[in-house]
Order: sequence, then C-alpha cells, then structure tokens
Amino acid sequence: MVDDVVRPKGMSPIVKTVSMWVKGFILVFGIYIVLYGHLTPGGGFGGGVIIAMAFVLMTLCCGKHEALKRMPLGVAGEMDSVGALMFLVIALLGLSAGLGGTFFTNYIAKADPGTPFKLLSGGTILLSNIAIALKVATSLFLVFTLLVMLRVMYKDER
Amino acid sequence: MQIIPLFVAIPLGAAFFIPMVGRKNPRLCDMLTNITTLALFLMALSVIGKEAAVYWMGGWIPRLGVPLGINLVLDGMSIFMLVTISLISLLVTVYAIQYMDRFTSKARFYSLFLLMVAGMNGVALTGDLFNLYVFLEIASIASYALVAFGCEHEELEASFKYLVLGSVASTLILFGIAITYAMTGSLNMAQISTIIGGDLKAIHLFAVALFISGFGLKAALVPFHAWLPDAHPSAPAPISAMLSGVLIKTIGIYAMARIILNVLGLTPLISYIIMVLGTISMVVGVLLCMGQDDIKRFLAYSSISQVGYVVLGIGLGTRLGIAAALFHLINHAVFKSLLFLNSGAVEYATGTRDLNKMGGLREKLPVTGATSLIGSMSIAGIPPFSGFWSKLFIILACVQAERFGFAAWAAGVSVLTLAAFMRLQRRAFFGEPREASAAVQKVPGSMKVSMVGLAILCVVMGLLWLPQAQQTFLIPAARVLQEGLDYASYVLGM
Amino acid sequence: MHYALCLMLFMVGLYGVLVKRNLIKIIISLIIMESAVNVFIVMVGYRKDGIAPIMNKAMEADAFVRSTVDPLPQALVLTAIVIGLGVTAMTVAIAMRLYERYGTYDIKEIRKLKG
Amino acid sequence: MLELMGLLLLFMIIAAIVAIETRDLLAAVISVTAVGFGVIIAFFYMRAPDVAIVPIVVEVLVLVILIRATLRVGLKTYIGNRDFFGLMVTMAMLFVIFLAAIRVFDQLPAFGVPVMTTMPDAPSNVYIADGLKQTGAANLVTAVLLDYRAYDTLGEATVLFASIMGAIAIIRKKARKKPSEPEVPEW
Repeated sequence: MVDDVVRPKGMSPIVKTVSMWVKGFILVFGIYIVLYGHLTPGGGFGGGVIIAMAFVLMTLCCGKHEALKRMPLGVAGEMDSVGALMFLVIALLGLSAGLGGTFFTNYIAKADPGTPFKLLSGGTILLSNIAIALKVATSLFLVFTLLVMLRVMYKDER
Repeated sequence: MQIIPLFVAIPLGAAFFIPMVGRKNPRLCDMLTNITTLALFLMALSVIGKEAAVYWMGGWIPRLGVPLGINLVLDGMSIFMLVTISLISLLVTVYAIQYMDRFTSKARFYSLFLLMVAGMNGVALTGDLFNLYVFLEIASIASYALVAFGCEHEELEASFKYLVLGSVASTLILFGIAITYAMTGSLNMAQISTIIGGDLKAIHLFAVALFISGFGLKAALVPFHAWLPDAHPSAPAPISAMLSGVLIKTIGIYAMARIILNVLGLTPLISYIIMVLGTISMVVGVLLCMGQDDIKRFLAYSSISQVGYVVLGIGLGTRLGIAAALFHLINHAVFKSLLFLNSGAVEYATGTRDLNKMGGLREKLPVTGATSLIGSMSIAGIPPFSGFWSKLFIILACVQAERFGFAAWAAGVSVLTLAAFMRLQRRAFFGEPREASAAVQKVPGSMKVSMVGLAILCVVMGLLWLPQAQQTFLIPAARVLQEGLDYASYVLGM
Repeated sequence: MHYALCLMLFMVGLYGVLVKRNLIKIIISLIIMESAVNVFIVMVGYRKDGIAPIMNKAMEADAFVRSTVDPLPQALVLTAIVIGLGVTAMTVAIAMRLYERYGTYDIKEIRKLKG
Repeated sequence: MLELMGLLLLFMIIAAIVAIETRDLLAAVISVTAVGFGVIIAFFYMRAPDVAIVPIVVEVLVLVILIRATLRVGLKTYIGNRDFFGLMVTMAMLFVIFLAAIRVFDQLPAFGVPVMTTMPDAPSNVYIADGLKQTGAANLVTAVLLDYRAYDTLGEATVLFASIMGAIAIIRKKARKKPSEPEVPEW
C-alpha cells in the first residue's frame, strides 16, 4: 500500500484528465508570476517553484514513465546548468565596458530608463527572473524525481 | 580592478559548464578543471602586493556613506587567502587527474570541486555578512557531497554527521547575522563596524558567542570537533587535502577572524576565549592523534591540533602573533595537503589505510616515502623546514605578549607532534615489510608530480619569512587583522 | 517577548538535533531550526500595521515610505529558504542511501552494523 | 494585533515539540509541515507575500519527500533518545543558554519597530525611498533581490545547483570502478 505514492502507471483516468487541465493553468500562472515578478509579489523563485509543481503533479498522477518521457532526467540536468549559466552570463555582460563596466550592472534600465509599472521597466531584472525560474523549476523537478522515485528506480532493476 | 569578480565568476562558470559537456568525456573534464585552477592561481599571483581595492557589485557605489549593494574587498588578508586556496587547489587537481579514475562521474566531482573553490574564494573576498553566509553554504554543501562521493558505508555516515553539524553551525551563524542586522540595520561589514565602533553590549556579545560556536564548528575547534575525524578520512584523498588544507581555514578561521577582529572588535575577554579554545584544540588534538591506527584519521586529528596553533596566534591580536599564525596557516595548508595526498597514494598502492598492515613501504614507493618524510619533518617542526619557523614565531609571539603559559603549551605540543609523526614514519615507511606491502601497485605520474611539487614548497616556504617576502605578503595580511576596526576606513573611503 | 518565543522554537530544534537518534527526526529538527531563524529575520523588519513593500500606481511615495515594512530582511529570507531546501534535499538523499544500506534510521544501529 | 503573532509562534512551538517527541514518524513529518505552514501564515501576517509564496510549494515538496522517506513497510517507528545522562546535560545547557539569551534580548529593538526607523544610515531607507526610481521595479523585494543584492541571488542559485549535483552524486548506482574501466552512465 505504501509504495503507491508513485505508481508506475499513474492514477485513475478521472484524476489524470482533471490534472491534465489543472496543469495548464498552473503553468500559465507560474509564467505570469515570473514575468511580472518586479511589479507584483513573486518573481523567479516563486514562479519557478510553481512551474516545478506542474511537473510534480504530472509525475504523481500519470506515473513516472509518462513524466520522464516528457522531461528526461538528462535534459532536466542540462537545463539546470543552462539556467545557472544564463544568470551568470547576464551578470558577466555587465562587466563589458559598453554596458556599465561592473559585474551585475542593470544595464538595460540604465541605457533606456523606461516608465515604471511596465513589463520592461525593470531592465535585467526580467531576464534574471526568467533565468532563475528555469533554474529553480528544473532543480526542484530533479530533487523530486531523484528523492521520491529513487527507490522505484532501483526496485525496477532488481 | 576588473579582475576581482572573476575570482568567483570563473570557477562558477566552469562548474556550471563541465557537467554539460564532460559527462561522456572525462579527459575533457581534467583539462578544463586544470586550466581553471591554473588561471585562478595566476590571477592570485598577479594581485600580490597590490593596494587594497573595493569593488561594488552592480555599480552601487555608496552615496553619503550608505552602502546599497554588496562589495568585494581585496585587501592583504583576502589576497593571502586567495593565494593559499588557489595554490592548493591547483596541485590537488593535478593529483586528481589519475587518482579520480577509480571513481565514476568525474564530471560531477570536478563540478563540485570547483563550486567549493568558488565558495571559498567568495568567502575570502566578500565584504558583506549575508553574502559571506551564502558563499559559506556553497562551499559547505559541495564539501558534504564530496565527502560522501565514494557512497560506501562509512563515507555516507561521516557525511551525514558532517552535514548535520555543519547545518547547525550555519544556522547559528545566520542567527548571529540576524541579531547583528537587528542592532545595526546594515549587512555591510564596514558599516557595521562604524556603527558598533567596538562598543560591545551584552547583545553583541551574544552574537559573538553565536559566531564563535558556529565558526568553531566549521573549523573543528575542540569542543566542536566531533565531525572532523570522521569526515576528513572518508573523503577521496584530494578532497581530504582540500578540506584539511584550506576549507576549515577559510570558512572557519578566516571568517571568524574577519568578523571578530574587523567587524565587532577584539576585546581582552574575547581574545582570551579564542586563545583558550586554540590551546585546548592543540593539546587534545595531538593526544587523540597518538593512538590512531588509520593513517588518514591520524592526519585528521593532527589537523585539529595544528589549527589550534593558528587560532592561538590570531587570538593574541599582536602583529607578530597574527603574522606568525598566518604563516603557519599557509604552511599547514601545504604540508597537510602533502601528507593527505601521500596517504592517498599509499591507499592507491596498497589498498589499505591501516598502519598495522604497512611497513617498509619506503623501498616500494620511493617518491611517496621521501615526500612524506619531508612533510612529516615539516609538521613536526624540524629546522630548516617551514613548520619549524612558523611554530617558533608563534611561541615567540606568545612570549612577547607575556603569555608564558600559552607559549609553554605550544612548545610542549610541538614535541608531542614530533613524537607522533616519527612513530607514523616508522610504522608506515620504515621497518619490516608486512602483508599490505607485498602487492604494491605503481603510483601514477600525475600524483607524483603534485606530491613532489608540494614537498618542494615545504622546503621553500620557510623563505616567506625573509624581510622582502614578509613585507609584500604576510605583513599586509596581518596588518588588516591587527588594525581591526580601521577596516571601515578604506572600505567606505572615509 | 516575540523574539523570545522565536528563540524558544530555535531551542526546540537544537534540542532535537542534539538528543534524537533517528535520522528523520534529526532532519525534522534541522528544518525547525531553519524556520525559527527565518521567522526571526522577517520579524526584525516588521512594522506595526505596516504594508507590504510593493508599490502601486495609486500610492503616494511619502505615505509608502512611512508605512512599508523593511524589504531587505524579506529578500534575505527568500535566499535562506532556498538554501535550506538545498540542505534538506542533500540530507534526505544521504539518509535514504543509508536506509538502503542498513535498513534502519537509527544512528546507534547503523554504527553497530558497520563492522 | 501583536498577540496574534505570539499565539502563532506558540502554536509553532507546540507543533515542533510534537514533531520531535511523537513516536510515529509519519505524525512527526506532518507536524513539521504544520510548523512550516505556521511560518507561512506568519510571513503573510508580517506583510511578506513574496516570501510566503515560495515556502508554500517548498513545504509541499518537503512533505512529499519526507513521507516518501518514512513510509516503508515494516519500519520501526520508535527510536529512543540518547542516554539519560547526556539528555540531562543537554537540557541543562540549553536552559542556561535560553535564560542568558532572554535577558539579552531586551536590548533588541521592540517588535513592530523596524531597525531602519532608528538608524538613518540603514540601506533600507534608501531602498524604500528611491528603489522604484533606481531600479524600475515596483516590488522592492525583487529590486533588492535582483538588483541591489543580485550577487547574493547568484550565490543562492549556485547553492541549489550544488545541492542537486551533490544529491545526484550521492544516489548514483555505482561509485567506484577500476582505473582502466570507461565512464559508466549515472541513470
């Protein structure tokens, strides 16, 4: 009974169908939180964990095979690195002389002071939010998959 | 000074990049990591002797004395730590090229290794309390994983113990930072030191107590040392060398010295407590080390003892005491790394770490035997090796400050260390060959290169105390700590 | 008073780490300690009857400055929470691996089984 | 209204004691999640919605992971304490620290008065006054996190990266090989 936390084949069709619908809403909500993180509560971390939750929901209701087909662990690992690298590159770009000359300069906002309360008003904050969301979402998905399904994976092989 | 953020950005970038490209190709990982550590070493050498420089992240230069962003401070002390870290990490990565062929997932090993280096560089450079906590956690988490890298029973168990005590330490440090913030409203070390101005109230002393216990746990000073004799021997040999050689010094001693001496101010009471902690570590460490049969456990206990010397010297608070302590810090980093790499080579060749099974290894492993003899003589304080000079000057500093009791303890522990290490040499490398010495594998070339390099350094390092070298390297570092709260004057430019 | 309660929560966690022998209980105690510190940091920045540090168009700048809570501790806590999650993930990974090896979460039995 | 916060903290302390002392591991895990949700309510109460969003999801994740770790067939749920003498010493030590700390805590600024109001040089004063103008972000927590203190955030992302790397390294199937063998895949 206890090993049913992650069933290989997933739960009943009703649960699957409902969560397929809900998953889309969660994803959209997460992306909204990320993009408007500099204006409303949220941001890269809040949005990233919400996006990760959509994948977790899929894993729980559809089983690990389905989830790993959509998001293989290798790809998730690569995206983890890509998110971290992207944030570092955003920071390093600020180091180049034309864009301010210091690590982590908010070069977009300084080059073009936008009007407040707009999507693009935060300069690099928006880009950083997206990079962090990518990083956090894949990281949490990996943590969940590794720690929750580890035993299932090992057991399958035995 | 555009180079300052690169000390952190380069290892971070390499750490993010290596798992993407190197999973199938271990040789590529070797190359990338060695290039990275070599670049860091050259960068560290290029900043020796420079004036203190402050780098404000994101261009948030303080206006009207209010620091908005995070600053990196490259002063004598930071340069000293950067050189130590990058020197050891360069030689250790050379060693790891062939040693780590015995483990799988080399790409992850190197990635975690570089994260640890980045974390230590970040701790050494930062001028912000919370940022120090963040980078301390990067270094710690990478080291927890590296201790368990072999995934065997004792490694997992040691890593769990290390992780739990390490997290308790981090939480205590974070609590201390929170209290400091609650009292001053700032996280910038320089601003905090101007606001407090050395006038420590009871609440500040509580924060100091939290910092001492937190960083004491990270540095494995004696009442808090329980994790070290398990964690350091369990790690793969290059990681043992890094942990004992630089990690406990950077995230333990350096961070503690920086916060207590430069930010909160050293009072006679705190100074006395730190010196007592150092002396207890010194004595207990060497006594526990005598009875060990496992060569790596032996070295781990001796690390506790040697770190005690450094803490004693820093606790004195005089220019000579601090300079001698820093001299001992870099010497200990060199010879303890060398001895751990030797023990790794012995384990590689014979397959055991038990001293009772070894004996007569000198003829079978000439390079390992000779370098290990040099390392042992250096740590035991035999002239003319570097360990002798640094211990001598710590004792002299105690005498100069009229702390004769502490000087006597330091001298006594030095004799005990000599006895312990001569016994180690006799059991492992001299004497009759025993069962493990029969079937000995060859030690690969890259491991030999790095051991010989460290052995040469053991001899040469004594030259650092010559007036010229002392003036450019050790004295600027010691001056930063000794001048204490003047730290704020050059960071904030006031 | 509030700070003292927060400290007490911290002490409960510390007690658990020092006294318990079960790996899961130790992990739980660590989580409690971290939560206590996080709450403490946010408490430092709280203003009585304050508002969240998020501006909107309708708000006047002066009124906002007078009534908002301190944004800096909140940013710190956000960082601290993610760090705590990372540490927890590592701890659980090691604990599960140990369980797989020994079939128990008891530290004492793990030590006995080492042999 | 400050009493509400006190009650919430009291609830969290009780839940924490239950979590640590209960004999059933599953109950312990659920109690610790109760502490976690107490923390979230405290964050909302203290006007920190940004901070509250993250732990909601993180708590759920921790709950699932810990339940996964505790729900095993035939798991002995009750494991006692360390020996009695050690327990007494620890209790006494913690009690002394607690008493010392309580007296010292009087010197902290009162709850409800942020430190930035008494310290004119605190950076927070600049953040709330000029944050929107200087960074273009209306959410000042994001402004601090990703502009003023973006370097911390890089560190934070790195911590997460390191812990994932570490977790993968720890639970990989095969850790040692012969030097001559080729690299083996992890999963």
